[in-house]
Amino acid sequence: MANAIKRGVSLYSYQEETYLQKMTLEDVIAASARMGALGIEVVSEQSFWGYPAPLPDATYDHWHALMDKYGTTPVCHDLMLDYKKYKGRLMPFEEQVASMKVDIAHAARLGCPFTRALVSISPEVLAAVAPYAEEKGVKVLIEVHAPLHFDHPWIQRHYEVMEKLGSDHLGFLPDMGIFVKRFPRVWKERFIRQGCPEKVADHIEQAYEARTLAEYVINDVEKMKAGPAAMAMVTTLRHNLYANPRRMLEFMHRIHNIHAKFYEMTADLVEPSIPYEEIIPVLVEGGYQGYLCSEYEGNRWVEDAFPVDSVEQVRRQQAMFERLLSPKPTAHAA
Amino acid sequence: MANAIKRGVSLYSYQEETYLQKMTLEDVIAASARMGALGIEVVSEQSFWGYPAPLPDATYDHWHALMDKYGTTPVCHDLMLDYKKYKGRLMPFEEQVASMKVDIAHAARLGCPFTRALVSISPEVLAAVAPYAEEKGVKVLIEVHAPLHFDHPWIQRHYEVMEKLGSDHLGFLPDMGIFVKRFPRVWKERFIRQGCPEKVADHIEQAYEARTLAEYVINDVEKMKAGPAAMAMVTTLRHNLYANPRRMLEFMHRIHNIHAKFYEMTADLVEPSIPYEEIIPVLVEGGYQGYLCSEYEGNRWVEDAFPVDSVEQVRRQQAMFERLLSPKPTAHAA
Amino acid sequence: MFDKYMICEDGFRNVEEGGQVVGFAFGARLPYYRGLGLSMVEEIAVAVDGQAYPREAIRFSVRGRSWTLDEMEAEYEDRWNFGEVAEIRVLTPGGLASGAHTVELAERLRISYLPFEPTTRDAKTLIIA
Amino acid sequence: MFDKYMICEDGFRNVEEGGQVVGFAFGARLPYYRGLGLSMVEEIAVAVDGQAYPREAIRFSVRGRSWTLDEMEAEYEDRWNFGEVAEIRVLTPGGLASGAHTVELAERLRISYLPFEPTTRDAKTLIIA
Ligand SMILES: [Mn+2]
Ligand SMILES: [Mn+2]
Repeated sequence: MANAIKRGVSLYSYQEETYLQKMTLEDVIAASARMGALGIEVVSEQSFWGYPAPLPDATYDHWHALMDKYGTTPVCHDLMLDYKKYKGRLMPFEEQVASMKVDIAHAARLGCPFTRALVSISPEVLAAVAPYAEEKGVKVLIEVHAPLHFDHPWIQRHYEVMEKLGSDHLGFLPDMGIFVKRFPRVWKERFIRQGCPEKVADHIEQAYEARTLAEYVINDVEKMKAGPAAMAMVTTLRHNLYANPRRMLEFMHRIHNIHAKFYEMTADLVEPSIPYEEIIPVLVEGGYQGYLCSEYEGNRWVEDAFPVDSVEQVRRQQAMFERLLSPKPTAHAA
Repeated sequence: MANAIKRGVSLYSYQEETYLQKMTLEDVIAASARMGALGIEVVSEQSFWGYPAPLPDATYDHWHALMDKYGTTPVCHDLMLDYKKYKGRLMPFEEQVASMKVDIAHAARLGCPFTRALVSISPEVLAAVAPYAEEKGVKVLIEVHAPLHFDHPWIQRHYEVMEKLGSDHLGFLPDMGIFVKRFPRVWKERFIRQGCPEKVADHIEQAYEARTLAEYVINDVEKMKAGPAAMAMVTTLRHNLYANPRRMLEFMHRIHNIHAKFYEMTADLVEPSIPYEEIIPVLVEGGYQGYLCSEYEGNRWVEDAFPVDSVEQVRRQQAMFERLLSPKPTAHAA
Repeated sequence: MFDKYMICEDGFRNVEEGGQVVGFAFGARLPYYRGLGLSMVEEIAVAVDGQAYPREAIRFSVRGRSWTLDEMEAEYEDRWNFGEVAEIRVLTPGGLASGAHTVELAERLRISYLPFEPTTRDAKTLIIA
Repeated sequence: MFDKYMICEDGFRNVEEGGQVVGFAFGARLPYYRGLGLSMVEEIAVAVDGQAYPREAIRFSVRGRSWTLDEMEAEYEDRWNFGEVAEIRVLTPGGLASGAHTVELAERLRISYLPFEPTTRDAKTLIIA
């Protein structure tokens, strides 16, 4: 089936190398371009030192020069609204709106058509910034992230507000971490290294795959008295889920960007926990034409014991996407 | 819009009067018939002393005589599979299957086309009893109850197993408690009586209505150090939700009975927390032709301070249903 | 639910056997919307005037049969029916003095569909004649 | 994440002022995938060889500016950038003895989208020359 889905990457994927200053902004963009991940998403507080303080013009010039040099396209700036900036009180509404506007203007200067907003931002703040977002040509996208999903009451509330407002500059950015079908192997292995008995880890993994209610599994494991690592492992069941990918279909008119979350890509190009081979056909069916931005989040699960190689991990996911996005040859009997 | 939805009641609604032996089985059936709630659902362990031990023939004869006398129709037997009967180990699979078969045979003897199964029953046990259910002409319906909802991974798993098996004798029984749109007043008032400060209770009520994520509200209230009743009130947010009633539409072919859960019916015939005026049109749209069985669960919220009058509460809900189910006159401008 | 009905107002009395007061008794119900097989009653705890009695001192009876709490956990046939008043007997030589006492009752039930075992409590002031 | 990078291997030293050893210092990073405004750093707790130092003894510096933890909570402009090595100074007259020490660091951050304030810890054995 033909499709217009494009490949991109969130530079979040290279957080390990960026944090340790092993790779520069140019290095990670160059690496992405080499893999054919030509859409670039950026967590600006990670990639631009000092942001959200005003950045020098040179920073923007450098960004655009990199895009030209590597043939990449700006896709999305991930914003973080720090509404708990002041201890003991929430940031006033107008200040929240002003903070969002800084991000929208920054996204526009980067050339990003989208900015990612976190789900905890209030629908009223989003509504208040929608006119500015339209003016700047930037769509503000709420990230639908585990443990939420498209049917969660809070996401429904966001949707109702968007529909009522009627703005096409508000929308959603689903994070594919809402489709964790099998317990990630790298999580399990880390909990075992931290002291979770293997048998208990197996039990939790199987219960997750059987989609047993989290509270039952937690209760089981509490009774096993298997220690804090076992409890830490089992309580991840409260915050992770396999939602139904088909749920995205009815929101497709508001889905403009996607975080292709992954925890591990094996050498034979498989993500053992998130079934992209089931997710991508749904996106194709829904006529999705945006980017699938790789979002590697495995480093925190292996960093205690293994070297992190974010570039290789992203490369593998991109190779998987290349295969899954290719038009399938018509089947002929041999 | 014309519809074929029928009115019924679960005798669970009269649990207070039954427990205290203030009303007999005949009394509650007679009261239901008087309200026009002609479909009768029964929690057999509540209404038939000794059940699931074998009941004398006279019990079944009496039941059918009551149905004849009051013009009522048996709808559903609510089963409880006690798979934790043995301390420290689960009931063996074959014994679970045998236990379910006792319930299915009992439902058949009562003349109930349906038996309600709890969500915690494993899909494999359901699959194993499906042939017997077909033989007995009884459909086994998993109750979709808060905090679950139709998009929960565990319900999806049940659905997948049903579809794969292809049996039309397995299905769902949604409990309308998955559509709690506003925090029930009777809950709030009880928590206030137990010592929750009114301001805190107002905050929780408003946060629920805004569908704020439970964990945020819980964290807020923890910081208020408002005592155990406040914590008890706020943690109800983890287990209650307003799911989207439209989600039922795609499962309508497997929905055969409904628990019309309610916590309070006011004197002017309103359920302040569950919006039946939004739910019923969805059922009509989906072509639902089964019963709406009143399920009053307010007694536990008022019993500490007020007399319980289950019959009056059910009567009010039935009167509301009568209005909501009547064909609407075509609107004409005056 | 039904918390306030767990301890019955009637039936609070000293129990005599062979001319000796061997303990006291009162009526009790389940705080639950159905009956429950006896093997799923994990604990029945009684305290009077703040003094808790040991598990071994408790006897549970319905319809003329009686169990210790340990025996009850291995009873897979009989049930505590919905709303049924059981007799809870507490073995304590001499029983209780005449007059008013604060009776506290806690019942812990193993309910298959719950991921934990809930304990429900009631307390009442009752009088030994 | 980045827990093991919180305490930097380099930069552990005694601090002299006016010829007196007034404390010790080491480099530290945020255990977070982005930078954070200083007002959202709720706690930086240091213990050496099992001995915890009081909050008042801690000083935080980046790019030549320095704050107490209380001052930091009221600093709404400056930030601790992603991966940036700050200097944590602990005021304790005489500093630490030469040799190996076990340094423990805990950072508690107020992150707007989290319903709780996470504390992340690191511990390393470092040497005072
Ligand atoms: Mn994401
Ligand atoms: Mn129900």
